[in-house]
Amino acid sequence: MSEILKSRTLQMVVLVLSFLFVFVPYFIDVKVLTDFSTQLITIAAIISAFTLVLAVYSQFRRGYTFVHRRSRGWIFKAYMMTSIVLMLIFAVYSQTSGPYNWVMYAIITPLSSVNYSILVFYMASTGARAFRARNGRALLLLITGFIVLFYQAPFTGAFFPQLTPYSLYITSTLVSAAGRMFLISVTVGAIVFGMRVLMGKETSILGAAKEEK
Amino acid sequence: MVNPLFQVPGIVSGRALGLIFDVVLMLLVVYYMGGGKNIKIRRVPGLDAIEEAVGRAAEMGKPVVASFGIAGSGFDYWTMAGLAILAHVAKLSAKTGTRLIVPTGGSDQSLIVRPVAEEIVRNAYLIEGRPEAFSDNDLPFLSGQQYAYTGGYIGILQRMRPASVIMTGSHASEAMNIAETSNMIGAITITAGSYVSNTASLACASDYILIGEEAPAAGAYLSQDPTQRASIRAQDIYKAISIIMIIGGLIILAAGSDVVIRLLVS
Amino acid sequence: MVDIIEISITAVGAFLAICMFTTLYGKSNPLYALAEESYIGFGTALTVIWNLLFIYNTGVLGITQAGKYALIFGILFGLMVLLRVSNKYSYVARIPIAIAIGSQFGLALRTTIFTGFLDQIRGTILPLLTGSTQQMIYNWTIALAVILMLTFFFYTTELKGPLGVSSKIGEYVMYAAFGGIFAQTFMGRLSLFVGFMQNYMVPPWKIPWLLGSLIVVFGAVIVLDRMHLLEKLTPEE
Amino acid sequence: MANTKPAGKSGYRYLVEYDRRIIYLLIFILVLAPLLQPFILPIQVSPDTTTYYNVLNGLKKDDKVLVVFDTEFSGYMEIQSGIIASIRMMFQHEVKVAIAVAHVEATGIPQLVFDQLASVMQEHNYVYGVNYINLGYVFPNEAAVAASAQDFHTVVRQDAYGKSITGTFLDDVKDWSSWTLLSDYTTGIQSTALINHYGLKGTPMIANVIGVMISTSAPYVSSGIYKALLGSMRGGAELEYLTGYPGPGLTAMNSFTLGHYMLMIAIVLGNVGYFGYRSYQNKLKAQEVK
Repeated sequence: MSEILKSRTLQMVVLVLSFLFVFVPYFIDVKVLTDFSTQLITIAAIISAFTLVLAVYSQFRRGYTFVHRRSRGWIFKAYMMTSIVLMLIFAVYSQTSGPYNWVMYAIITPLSSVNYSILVFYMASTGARAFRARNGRALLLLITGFIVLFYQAPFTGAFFPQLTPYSLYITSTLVSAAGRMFLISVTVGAIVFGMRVLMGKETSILGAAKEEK
Repeated sequence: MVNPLFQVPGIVSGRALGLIFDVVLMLLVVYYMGGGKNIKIRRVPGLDAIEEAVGRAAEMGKPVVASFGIAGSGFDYWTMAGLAILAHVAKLSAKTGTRLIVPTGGSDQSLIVRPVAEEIVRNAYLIEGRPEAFSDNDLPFLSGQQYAYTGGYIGILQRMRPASVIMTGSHASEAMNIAETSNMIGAITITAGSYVSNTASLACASDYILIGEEAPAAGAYLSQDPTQRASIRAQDIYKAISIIMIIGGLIILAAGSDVVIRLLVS
Repeated sequence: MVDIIEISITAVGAFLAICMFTTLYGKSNPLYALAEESYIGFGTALTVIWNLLFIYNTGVLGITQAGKYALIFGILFGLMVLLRVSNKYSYVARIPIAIAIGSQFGLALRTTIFTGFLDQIRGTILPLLTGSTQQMIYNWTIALAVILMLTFFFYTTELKGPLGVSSKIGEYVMYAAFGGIFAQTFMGRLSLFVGFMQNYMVPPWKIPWLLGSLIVVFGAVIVLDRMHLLEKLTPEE
Repeated sequence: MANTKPAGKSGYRYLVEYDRRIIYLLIFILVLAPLLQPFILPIQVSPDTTTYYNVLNGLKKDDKVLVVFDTEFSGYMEIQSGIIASIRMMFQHEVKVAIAVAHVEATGIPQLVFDQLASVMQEHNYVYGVNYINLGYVFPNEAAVAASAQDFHTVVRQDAYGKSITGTFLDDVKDWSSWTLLSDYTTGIQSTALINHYGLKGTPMIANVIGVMISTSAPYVSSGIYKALLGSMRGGAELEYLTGYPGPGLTAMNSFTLGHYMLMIAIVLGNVGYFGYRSYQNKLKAQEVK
């Protein structure tokens, strides 16, 4: 039994079958198959939810290693682990009010917004560095970028509306064309990649190396 | 809505052509992987640079940080492509005895991807005969929240100052945080953007960038197996088909018929 | 009247947020670590809560109330995955993981041919000879740009002759597009930052908390840096 | 594209190699200052926003609109001016509004919106369950979106407060075809799912997207899936301007202008430095050859 379960071939067969049971009913209108594919997707989502235990286990083990070794700054890991436990206790009490809500609004949402909005600093310093007319490509990048930036500043439009058609031309043609090109390129790449996975050629993604028997 | 040009009984309306294109592409892959076809592939600098990046880390005695994305939809093709690249990085790291850090997490759906990534890295070290060099602690789980993951990732980069950062797979907006921090600490930065606006920004911030299909094709490109590399030919054929369809469609539409558009929604 | 809870939310939020911003200082520091570990800790708890609720609502209630008995397999397989922590039985987890890979991969790939390929071709087939002059210029540009850029992405054919020319132009067009996209993205990020700041400035009683945190946190980081204490106080990895 | 670091001494060098923290500091100041001291500068409305405004203006009394908050809380900060302005227009046209949420962090947003629009709702006699409803977190994944498009009531049985939706205006809603309009406020979480299962089937859709999604969403406008697109906070400000209710969007526009101009100046200086420094180095080389 264990030999069968260990076999990479069985794993591949299960993978391919699950793929087909989700993929095919999308095209072929047979209610039984469609229902089955929906169930399978839900089952996969439940399996995924269970793996949370593995992730948290590993997180605690890592944190414990730091604390146990008394590595520099171990106190931060101890604090991290405490906060997990604390929040779980809060959640048992209530998930719509009280301390749980406080943590949501005082810690989670501000920190999430920071890491999102901090991108403007990174974009600005990247732009200032990359937009230098070193060669033809960089020059084009610079010209279009500059036009669109100038147009986007809301004040520009009110006093320099002549720029508007050029910027709109760039954003409604080149930008959307690049989006299309990107999607077409990725899609063919993805399907070919998918096929290699199904043919058992991309075994590396299962963690199996060729040398493994 | 445009009326479809044709319908196939038993096939959901509007999905027949998609199915045909899928099946034909799959058959093409099978054909090209049948072996015996010697196909030359243009160099992809971003993929060639991976070896250099790991090599530099080994020389400097510093770690490599590689990630497969936040896997917002679980095992989609971006994540899978990221895992394929991770497998390659893990192999190189294990071979050169370089420490590999793989930040994980970032979404609820990424939970199931984590054990797979762990197995990939563990096996890479096992095969190179250095199982003791692998530690589960080198795949820190940084919660299922996208930006907590980002904060943790950046913290790791700033404290550890790795020699190279190889960030591929299903990264979303946090990719720029990581790429710019990586640039700031002077690491070689290899990235792949999973959508076009991300790619444009990353192209400005990274040393090397994988654009579009270069990431999904990485597994085949990096394997020295000629049959796998031959499958990339199928991608080119489909791009040629798309160009032909666009040109044909434009001419036929200009001539006053929307037959190609109706064909495309069939 | 603003109550104490609202003030504490603003005060702690502004303080931790500014701590997170210290990453811009470019050196690892303990205040950043504080914000980082707070977020990871509480964030992980959220992951735990939402996934347990998902298992309960979809799995357990699905079986007991909605009568979807097939979901029993979801729970069974889920438990099998947990055996990964065991050295001896970790292989048992391979099957459920294969199911997850297969079905999620299938879900991702089944629509992509439409949204990523056929719809994009259809969207590029635009009238070239009818409509306003402006529309015609737009349509010509889009069609040509897509075709030229696609030729840049041929990997298995040597790019010479006409293909070489068109791929070269395609590459240039792509960079021109990237410039426009970069600028648009910059606007998006700028609005996020502005929105974030507005959130801590409206109503005005919040402003002192924001400015106070800015001064205290960045002041502390700069002072610690001058005293060469940043390194000593930052956790090691 | 790695940073080129020329060596040698020249004034231009400082324009090429400077501490990037200077840029960070400038942005902080230029964004913060106009917010502390607000003033209204004139703006221009883009054609996209006008189209969006016209779609909402075309709504009739008792049309059914499905509003989806498909965003994290951070995304809400960017598009809140668009959200408030759009939903205000819906209420003014007395349409029936159902709000669905597609991210945990967005569950609090409907209440924020109702609070801000309380006076409009009162003016047009909005009654919960009859004219509007908050469905809560009903779109956690693509499967839920797909199922709701096929048979709405299999997925949605209760509202956000746990009350049954039977007896509300949703009784008439069967599937994707029951909606006059689907209005998505999105950072891209379920936007593709909504397009696949609603837009592609024929539900008219409009979207208010964050800045980074403008370019990726543009093809959906040209292919007709989106009837109109409102881009980022700037689109929101323009919509505020068109509707005649100034809000957070319009006050933010000064920081916007200054932020953009700063980046442009940094780029210009960077190029001056780059070329100045290069010619300086060439001169040095020429001297060496002599």
